[in-house]
Amino acid sequence: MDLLETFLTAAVRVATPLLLAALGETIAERAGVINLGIEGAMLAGALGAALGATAGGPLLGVAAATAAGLCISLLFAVVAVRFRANQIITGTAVTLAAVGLTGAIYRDAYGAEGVGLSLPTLGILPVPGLSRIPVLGEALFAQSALTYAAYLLVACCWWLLYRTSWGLGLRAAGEAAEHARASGVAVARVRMIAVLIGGALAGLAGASLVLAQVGTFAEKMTAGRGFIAIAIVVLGGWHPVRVALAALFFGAAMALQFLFQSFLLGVPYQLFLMLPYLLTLLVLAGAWGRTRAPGDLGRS
Amino acid sequence: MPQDPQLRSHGHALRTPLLALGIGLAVLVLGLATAGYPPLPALAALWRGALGSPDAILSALLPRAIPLILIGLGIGLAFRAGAFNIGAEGQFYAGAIAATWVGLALGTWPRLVAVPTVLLAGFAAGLAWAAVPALLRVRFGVLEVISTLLLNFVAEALVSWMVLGPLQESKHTYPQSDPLPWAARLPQFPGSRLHLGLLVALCLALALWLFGRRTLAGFQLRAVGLSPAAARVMGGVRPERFFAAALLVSGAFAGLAGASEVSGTTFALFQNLSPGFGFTGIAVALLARLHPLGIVATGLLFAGLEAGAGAMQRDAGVPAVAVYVVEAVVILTIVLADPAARRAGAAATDPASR
Amino acid sequence: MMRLLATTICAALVLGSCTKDNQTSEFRVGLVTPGSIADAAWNSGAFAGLQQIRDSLGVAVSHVEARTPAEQEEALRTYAAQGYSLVFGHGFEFQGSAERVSQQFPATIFVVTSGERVARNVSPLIFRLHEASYLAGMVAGGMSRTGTIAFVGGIELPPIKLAEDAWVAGARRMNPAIVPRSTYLNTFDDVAAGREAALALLQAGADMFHHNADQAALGTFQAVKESPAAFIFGANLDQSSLAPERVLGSAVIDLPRAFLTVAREAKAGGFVPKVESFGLRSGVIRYDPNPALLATVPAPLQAAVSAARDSIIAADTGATAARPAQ
Amino acid sequence: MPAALLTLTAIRKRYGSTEALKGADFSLARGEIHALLGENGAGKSTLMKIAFGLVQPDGGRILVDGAEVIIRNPLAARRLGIGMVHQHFTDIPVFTVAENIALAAGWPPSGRGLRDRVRRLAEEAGLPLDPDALAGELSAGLRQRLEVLKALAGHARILLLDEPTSVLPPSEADTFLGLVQRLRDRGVATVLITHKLQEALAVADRITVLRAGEVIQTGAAQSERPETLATAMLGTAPARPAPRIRAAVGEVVINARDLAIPGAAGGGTGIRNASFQVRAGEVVGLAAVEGNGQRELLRALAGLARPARGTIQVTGPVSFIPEDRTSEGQIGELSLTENLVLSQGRAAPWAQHGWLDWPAAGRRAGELLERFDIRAPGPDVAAERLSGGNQQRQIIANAMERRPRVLLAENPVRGLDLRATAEVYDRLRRAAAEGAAVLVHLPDLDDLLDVADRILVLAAGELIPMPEGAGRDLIGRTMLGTRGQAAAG
Repeated sequence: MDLLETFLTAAVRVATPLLLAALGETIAERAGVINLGIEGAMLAGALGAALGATAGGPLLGVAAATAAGLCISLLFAVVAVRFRANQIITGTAVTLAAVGLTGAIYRDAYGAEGVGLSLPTLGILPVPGLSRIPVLGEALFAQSALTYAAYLLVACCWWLLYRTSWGLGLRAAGEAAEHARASGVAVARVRMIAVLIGGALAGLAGASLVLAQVGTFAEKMTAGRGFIAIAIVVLGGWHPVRVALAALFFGAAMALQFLFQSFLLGVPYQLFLMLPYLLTLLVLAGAWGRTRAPGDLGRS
Repeated sequence: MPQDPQLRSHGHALRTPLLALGIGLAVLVLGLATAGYPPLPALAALWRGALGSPDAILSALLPRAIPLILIGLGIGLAFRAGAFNIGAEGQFYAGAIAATWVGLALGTWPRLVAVPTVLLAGFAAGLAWAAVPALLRVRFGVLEVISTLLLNFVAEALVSWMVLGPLQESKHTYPQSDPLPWAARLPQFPGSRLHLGLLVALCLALALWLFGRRTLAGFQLRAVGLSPAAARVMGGVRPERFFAAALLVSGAFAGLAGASEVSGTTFALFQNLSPGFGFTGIAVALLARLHPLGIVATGLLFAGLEAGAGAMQRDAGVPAVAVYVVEAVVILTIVLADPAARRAGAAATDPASR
Repeated sequence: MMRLLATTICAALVLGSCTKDNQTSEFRVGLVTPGSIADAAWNSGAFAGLQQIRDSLGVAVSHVEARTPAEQEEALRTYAAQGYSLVFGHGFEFQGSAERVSQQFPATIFVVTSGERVARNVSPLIFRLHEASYLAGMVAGGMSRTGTIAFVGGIELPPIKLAEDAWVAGARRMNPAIVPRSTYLNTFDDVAAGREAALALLQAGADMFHHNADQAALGTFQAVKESPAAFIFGANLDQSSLAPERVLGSAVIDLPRAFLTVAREAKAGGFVPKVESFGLRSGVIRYDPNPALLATVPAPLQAAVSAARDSIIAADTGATAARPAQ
Repeated sequence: MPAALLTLTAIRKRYGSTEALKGADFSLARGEIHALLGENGAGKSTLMKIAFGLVQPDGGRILVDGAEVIIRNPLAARRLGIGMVHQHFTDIPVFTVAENIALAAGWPPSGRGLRDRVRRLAEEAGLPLDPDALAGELSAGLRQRLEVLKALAGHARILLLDEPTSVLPPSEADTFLGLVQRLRDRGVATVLITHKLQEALAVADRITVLRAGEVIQTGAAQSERPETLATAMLGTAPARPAPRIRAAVGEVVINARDLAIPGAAGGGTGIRNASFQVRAGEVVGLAAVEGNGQRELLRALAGLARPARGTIQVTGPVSFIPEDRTSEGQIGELSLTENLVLSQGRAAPWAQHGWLDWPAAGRRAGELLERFDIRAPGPDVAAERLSGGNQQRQIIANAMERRPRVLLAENPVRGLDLRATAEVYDRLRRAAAEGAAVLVHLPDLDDLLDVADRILVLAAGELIPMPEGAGRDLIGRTMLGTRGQAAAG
């Protein structure tokens, strides 16, 4: 495996949890809800994955992670959608609650001093044939099942948003809630479901972090990836396919950072840490700055 | 005399935060009981840590409140104008970096000049850091919610670079700056950790309150936040100017908080200077319904909660993570129980601000 | 609003002076950690030490987690104000704040783990973990097939940098042509970063790993476990159990033992602040090979490591050097 | 008489302290156009929103085809064959025509199939419309057409039209009413909500008059006369227009030369070329079909937009009354005093060096309540708690408080009842009499002819002055003049 392939493989691997969370957030934001609680849902998903995998293997871990993400986002949905509280503040509080709860449950389940959990993971599943494609094959098609799930979900999200009447209603709810209501869209219910889908996907993102990437759990291990996912949604212009590309871009930037450190010395690595964010800002200010946010985004 | 609508229902304004605090504590007690910790000693410890002794007040509660109040004041101002600044964390670090830089260079200056210069440096750096999202919003239409969030990550990387690079202490071993010279340090209240930053914060709160209540510009700023279109058409003001100015000043306040933290509390730059002030600051501001004097009270409330949480760990063995849950419950209860807080946010999150 | 505030503060002051802290003369020990004690490494080791003090000496103990410099100073100060006799600040970052607080509370002994300076009642506790890392480096240098070794650090702190340098020096001793690589994660929390760093280092040809990144290193272990020909050396605790097939050994700090030593001395009275420096000689620092993999290490290499350990112990005069030479 | 298609019996609805409907009865027969006539606030819209499931009644029964139904939401209404066209456009501007129709009809929005379906629907209804056009970029007439298509999309048998012509110019309104008659001939029963007597008399088979939440009368259209209908609507005989005060025309206070102003985002032609003058003491009417640049012109004169080319000279204080009362004319959350302070800015006596003297402002606001007959509990009450008419009085009071030399009014009577409308016109004339130059735009050409001394027509970005005494027909034709698209579509 040459350097380029390693880099691309790492980029896709690092991008997977970001992509899963960003897809979920895309759906929620397209329905008009900005959910900063996905950082918390992702963390809950990570812990759920750890607990589930401990109890019954990786598949149960994936299921438990999805359920945990769902639970956290249900809290958000009830407060921010049902009771129409401010979305930003609710999201912040929900993330805070998730940090506290996961910490408490983790310490309760595995002991206050922590253990180096070593969990059964989802192995690499090379797709026969496709993974042999030069340069890109390995990166795209020798990954864990959750990465393939993410590819599939990109298509699903696109189909859901642009090819179903439910998706049409969802986009209408995000663009102009009042008008959507007049056209017969049950805005609150649509938003509720969109948030729950987003939470489930964030939970899945946590699962991919734990079960496909590191095989262990640690407190606060999501380390801001939920917030990064929100940046990715913006960079991707609220469109599933472009969001996928944006997630890959962020994944590549993060992977590049490690690669640079292991090969180059003396360059402040913090510059690489800043890079994706600065680039996103530049891109937003430039050509894609014209990408419109959903008209009613953030308005409860 | 027509009343300031923010003060119209005096009793009511206090009821919700107190209710929320009560519910938050109730949840805490329930959680503690289920987790097997005796709740009463824990609550006693909470009280002791926050308000239980003059020392707790002077060295734990008040010093913790200073950055929260300063940041809360800035965020409150920005939200009033409809600018959703969630980048106070980054602006705080920008201020801290600048204050350290300037403070280290001023060792020979008289303290009376050096300290204000240090604070001013933090103020200016926070302002400059907030100028980026302001410019992006006004010139390119980039939502400030996103740009301020992104800049937080950049600031974190920047401070990490600073303490390992240009601002690292002279032996180049520890990831921190050299300690600030005495001349650049905010005077402390003898025998305690309380520093003069509190006075600065209180004066600014008072000034902001007067600004909002008694000046035309302050009133116009609120109008811009409520309805940029009406403020433009009826009031003849330029909403984007108020919007940008509020964002800048709010960044400056966060920068000032960073400077006061370095100059009054830690005396050196560290990369983990903030435990998330920028996000707690949002809660502080919203909880007070963006009212400057209310922000002083809610800043103290959150400082008390966190100081008390330390005592709960120390004296009752309650895990540190419990306090996150309490804070979350308090915030959620308030946004649920208080339609005004809900609306304050709604106006602020309106990304269109047309 | 202001009036309410003023009333509350006044009331609190009055109440506060009534409920004065019970400043008993009882010997109590406090610990302030800079991170979660659930990290299975640096902080959990300190917590284990605290519990050992409680169990062995039968004294009251208390722990607080404080993540920012401001909170850390507040925590030290509050323990002192409550009359604790001995307070551990668990990390170099406590040095400055301990010195400031100690001036106001001369009756309390402050121990700064990985600290650097002695003050009247401030005592740094230095762990020369690098002595063990050096031995680990020797094993790595002797065992590496690719001639490339890797180090994953959390944040570039002095003790961590020292360990890295010693690890490289040890490896060079066995193989002067060795190529050292390293990565700093800028976090101790992000497990995924620990794994990605390791994968990049594997690509760079490394087959021997060492770390000092606390819980973020859990990801490094995972990466090594999945790579057929790579081995890793644990840090702080005996981490053989994390990957029994792949951990050749661990550079261990026996934090409980060190904490207990200090606490026992302090409780007995007559504690003289000094640099408490623990190396291989003290037994607090050890290189613990993984018994399961001992057979894979050639006997001459094992002998060389033993000899190196003995000579380090012999060179340690027991004098309390302020800092090991860099 | 055959069973009615839609019957509403004893419908009651209360909003807070106001009773919007006090047991209203209404029935729609198969194949009829039934006009629902009433003043603003009479409860017409609420009644129809109840029939469409947008509002839940507090009491009463709804029958469709003689069977009692509960209509929980618009979806349920659509299933019963009910479609509605709202007073304001309810499309999603960034969606295409096809997507908007799919949204309303519950069709899956998939590519070609949808486009064909939409095209077929448009042809069947006789309302051709490009399925791929963005709704936000359509002209007002075409956008209204889209609204009707949306309502018809679910095989609607019952069409509820809420003041459908209020957004259309006279000729397009006539076209539209013709369309409604054609739909009747195809078996679609229609409720036409309106406050225009002539419109009801022209197309309706039956007319029901609603006043203050109660049905006053209902009967066949042929047997109704305008006078009796008006009395039924208003409760008293209609107010006579105030005698016109003719002011002495003075110096030029607005002087515009070779103006070019780009159109606002989302459609509109903007101004390509306009030169004109307005003198003190005259009321000049600005006649234009929606989106022909009147909005841009008034805003440029008010100093809110910068022309791309040309010069504007305006003398003295300028007051501007925007069309949208709630979003631009005032801030509902603020008190009357605060809205006054906002509108006066730094020139006011209570704003010395940027410091505000609230008591002084409050006293002045109190005086204005009296002078302009604003019915409010006091100057400290939030503006949003006032009725529409009183809100408009307050906005005019604030505008007049500046002692304007130039008064610009953009449809200042939107949503007002007849009495309030007459009062606004009177205020405009009085402002002119006091020496201001008044430039007013009204969508209703008849009203504009009533209130204005002379007319300027804006069409396709050109400004065309009308000779004094120009008739309705000439002006109407000029308004559409070069702009063929609106008529032909």
